[in-house]
Amino acid sequence: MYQEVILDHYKHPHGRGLRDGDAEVHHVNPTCGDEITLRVKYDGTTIEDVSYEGQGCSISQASASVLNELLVGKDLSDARKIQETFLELMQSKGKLEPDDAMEEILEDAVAFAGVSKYPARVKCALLSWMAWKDATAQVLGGADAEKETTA
Amino acid sequence: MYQEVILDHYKHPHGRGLRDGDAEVHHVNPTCGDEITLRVKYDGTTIEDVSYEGQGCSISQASASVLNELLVGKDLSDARKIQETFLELMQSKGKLEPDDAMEEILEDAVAFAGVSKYPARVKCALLSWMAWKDATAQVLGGADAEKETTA
Amino acid sequence: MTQLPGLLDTEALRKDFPILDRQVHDGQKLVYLDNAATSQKPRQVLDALSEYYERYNANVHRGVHVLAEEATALYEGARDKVAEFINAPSRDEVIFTKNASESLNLVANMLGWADEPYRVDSETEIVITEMEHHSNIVPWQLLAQRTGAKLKWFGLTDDGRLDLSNIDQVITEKTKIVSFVLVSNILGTQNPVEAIVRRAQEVGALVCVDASQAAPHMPLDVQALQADFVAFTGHKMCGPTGIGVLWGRQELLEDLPPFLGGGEMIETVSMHSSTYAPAPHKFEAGTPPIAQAVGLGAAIDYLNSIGMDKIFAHEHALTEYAVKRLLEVPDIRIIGPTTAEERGAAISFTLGDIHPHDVGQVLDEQGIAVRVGHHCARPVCLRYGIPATTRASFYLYSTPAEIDALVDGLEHVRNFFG
Amino acid sequence: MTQLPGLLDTEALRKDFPILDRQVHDGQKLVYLDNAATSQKPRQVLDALSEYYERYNANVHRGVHVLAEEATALYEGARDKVAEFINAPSRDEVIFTKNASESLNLVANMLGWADEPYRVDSETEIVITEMEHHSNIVPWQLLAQRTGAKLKWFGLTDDGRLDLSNIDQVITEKTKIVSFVLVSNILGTQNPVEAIVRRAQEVGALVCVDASQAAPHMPLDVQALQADFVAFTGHKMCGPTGIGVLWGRQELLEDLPPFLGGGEMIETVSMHSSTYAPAPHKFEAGTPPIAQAVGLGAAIDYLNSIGMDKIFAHEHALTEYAVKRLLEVPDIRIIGPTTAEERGAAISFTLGDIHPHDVGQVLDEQGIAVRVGHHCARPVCLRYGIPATTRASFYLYSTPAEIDALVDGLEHVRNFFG
Ligand SMILES: Cc1ncc(COP(=O)(O)O)c(C=O)c1O
Ligand SMILES: Cc1ncc(COP(=O)(O)O)c(C=O)c1O
Repeated sequence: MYQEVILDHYKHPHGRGLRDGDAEVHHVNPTCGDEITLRVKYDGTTIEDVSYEGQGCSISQASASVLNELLVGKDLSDARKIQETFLELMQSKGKLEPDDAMEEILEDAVAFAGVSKYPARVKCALLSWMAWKDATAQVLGGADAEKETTA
Repeated sequence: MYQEVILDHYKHPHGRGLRDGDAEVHHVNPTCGDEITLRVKYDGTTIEDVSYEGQGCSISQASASVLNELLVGKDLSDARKIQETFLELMQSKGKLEPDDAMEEILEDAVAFAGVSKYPARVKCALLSWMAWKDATAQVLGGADAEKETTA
Repeated sequence: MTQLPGLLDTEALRKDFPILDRQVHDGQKLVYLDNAATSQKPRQVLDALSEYYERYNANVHRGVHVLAEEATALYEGARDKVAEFINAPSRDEVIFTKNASESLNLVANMLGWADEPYRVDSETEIVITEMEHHSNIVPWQLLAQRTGAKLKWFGLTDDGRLDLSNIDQVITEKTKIVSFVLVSNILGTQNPVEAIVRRAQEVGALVCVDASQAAPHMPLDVQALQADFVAFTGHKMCGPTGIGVLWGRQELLEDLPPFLGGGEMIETVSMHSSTYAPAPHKFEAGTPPIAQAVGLGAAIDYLNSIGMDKIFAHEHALTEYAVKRLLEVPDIRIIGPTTAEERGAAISFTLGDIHPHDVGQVLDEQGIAVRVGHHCARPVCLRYGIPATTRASFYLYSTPAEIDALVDGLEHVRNFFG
Repeated sequence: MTQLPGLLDTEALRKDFPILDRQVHDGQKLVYLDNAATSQKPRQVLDALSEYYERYNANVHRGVHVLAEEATALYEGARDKVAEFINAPSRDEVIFTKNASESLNLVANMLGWADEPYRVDSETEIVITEMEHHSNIVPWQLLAQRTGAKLKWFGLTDDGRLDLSNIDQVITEKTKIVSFVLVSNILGTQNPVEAIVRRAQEVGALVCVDASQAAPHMPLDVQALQADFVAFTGHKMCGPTGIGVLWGRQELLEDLPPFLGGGEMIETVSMHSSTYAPAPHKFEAGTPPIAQAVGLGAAIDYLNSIGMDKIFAHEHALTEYAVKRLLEVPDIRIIGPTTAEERGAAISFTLGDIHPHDVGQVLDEQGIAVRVGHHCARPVCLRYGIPATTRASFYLYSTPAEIDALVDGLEHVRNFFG
């Protein structure tokens, strides 16, 4: 499960640190204590920044780094598409072999495919993504407004 | 376990029915619903009568009949000896082979030796004996005065 | 050999149950007719238990090592099997307990500690019936004593059915919970769920169904029942001892407070306060009966492989035959319905004034295992003015020949004490 | 191979545990160091389970047929074995539960519903410690919430021991119950029972000892402990899942009210009221975990055949070796005592800032099973300012070679994330 890509993101995280934002959320994975504080900054529906700070395992750290790399600069609708695809992959219990289309959408995030085989770790990989979804809903409301829990 | 002697006592019980007495007790075996009402009549320390009525299985019925046969007319000290010997036999879990001395004391009651192998039935066999002990304590007090329970 | 329509191929099935080959009392073939007390276990279930311990044993949840993940998958897989078996809308509605008694106590305690609108207190009423197993009486008596609520119940008709004639007086606006048995373990009666549920819904009361004697013997569909809680127990349905189930409606399980506290049921704990995991985990404190859940899952696979409708048909045919044959025995009195309609495969009776203990003992000497006593339903004995009954109860491996053996055995009992 | 004084002949013993031969991740030999979560089961226990189901299975108590009598004798025989194992003054003081968590909840609930002098209410205080397992925290939090009693606790010293310096302020005349762990499952710490019991007795408080991590590993003598209740769990001591024990002093068990209501725990039931059987049955509602009790009895026979003092010596030697070897690993921080004195064989640690999940996962890839997380003792993690720990824990079949494998594995983890 520890793909090179994941280890790289873990050791050299993208965009780590808290910067100015439109909303801030704090999510915790109660089963292992992983935590993230995450801020989003929007320019209209364009994601200007996702900044974060937290503690946790390599999977949750690398996942936040990948999220930053993938989403910053994207339009919300594209970002949602990426988030949903990532969720689908993570919930696949290792049974989904990412195809070219998926690889194109997820880029580095396909490296997490192997993690989906480990139920105890899926929540780690999803922590920052759920936080992003939640923070986005706070800024832009809409269909995402229901409270998401990462528990 | 159903010795001829036991079946005989069951079908032709001795001294069944309630007659005049110095004390009356009512004992119940809650696990199977066997019940006995028993009266004792003393002439000094001589047992003049043990009368009883109740419902229950052949073992509890026959045991009451044997009790009546053995104890009526005896002096209390002899009766106690019989009661204690019977108790010992019933608690032996089938491991006690009655010897001549015991047979002499228990007479027909040795037929219950086989019952002691069946934990569920031991209480049936002891029901009337515990009731007698209790009733006697009420009349004569003394060492027997602690409440006995057949539960 | 007696042939009845609808029977299973018991000759083949019985090979799955090692204990049925046992001989007792120096060479008597075992005739096991005590299935309402507990069922025997097929090889498939014993193998699943051994395999679990020999290959996968670990504590469940939160482990990142292989064994912990495999054990968790097996344990949670058993939950999926139970959910499907009872047609639960969601697997998260299936709570593993240690037995049906714990399941029923869990419901009573949740309601005792609940907030409104569920809370049982001195202004409210609890309804049960006179044919309940002690495990569906005592928890409610305790709850009534401890909260001041009033305990009410439905009585019984002379032929062993619920007397619902006064249903509107028994279940009232004050009723918070109606808890009753689907199939009685002493009378065999199968109760009319719909009428009771309809009235309970009218007054906004919750409904708890004790399905301990139903789940092993007939298709069980919690959605069709329309109850709020359904309890049953593993050991009566080919599963191991030490495992029971409580199914509850999701909204209720979310709203109601926990019962036992400890590991597994928490979300986060500090010395000052704790929050709880979502159901079902909220109600599963401590290391669960892991191997036993796996064993119950294997039992469900086994039952499904035969088919619950086929099992029901088999037992129905046996019950019809048994009632007919038993009524041929002089002095017999069946306590409960005397036809096979709307009844399960447990038949209680008295035999003249021969005490059930004696009946049971003499049958046992012939290798025939029945249960005698009040069958944890003493109010039924009081109701019918008897100290106890003898009960024969059947399961998927029971045969007409065993019923014949019982009837012959009873003849012997009569002669013996005659 | 490393030779340490006091070790058991693990080469022979390991043959009794089929799972220890298992290979994981395509050919990695299993190194099972998660014994504090649950122990593995010897063949002897699995055989006892199978034999029970294949030959004796029946519901216990009140049966007059052979199987029921044999099953009852086996179940009650297991109670005798437990009583002897813990040196209980009477077998009637041994209550079978489903796990240690139920045992602890049972104590909390008995005291909540008790009459004076035991009753816990808003005038009274409950004392626990900061190193308790959630199963010895949450039941008391629930009791405190529901009765208004005040929950207090002993803190911890920096080296992982109980801080008893303020014992007279923590345990006061208002204290009704002091409940604490004998050996911590996260720190490994073995607590000084005597000092706590002495103070509790001074103020007339009851004492409950959570011996879940002691019973499997050292001789346990409830009389020597001088506690009022002792709880432990079968699955950690070579027994099956689904069985726990609560030992309680006879007078208390007589005086205290029942908890779960149902079959088996009653003396006589009518619709209007019920009376209860004497202990232990008063506290065992419903069909008990029969096979699991028999399995626990077999586990006790197995442990006795080795000798609890020998098991303790073995684990002590291993712990001494493990502490020494682990402290050689750079960046390691042991959370808990860093010597083998007054401690059990569970060792928690952190490794630099590598998250325990990652430590556990990379160890698992090498076949090494440890537990990571807060080990159901989150207040300990809060106390030491860490999110989680990695925990290695040993048992009678653990070897120095497995400790070497762990240390090598940790080196690999460091390089991997370095
Ligand atoms: C110290 C301690 N107490 C209580 C428990 C709870 O035991 P169980 O999960 O079997 O109820 C455990 C084990 O998880 C433990 O280690
Ligand atoms: C109708 C009914 N309810 C509840 C129970 C209790 O089941 P358990 O003893 O497994 O808790 C039984 C079985 O004894 C039963 O027959």
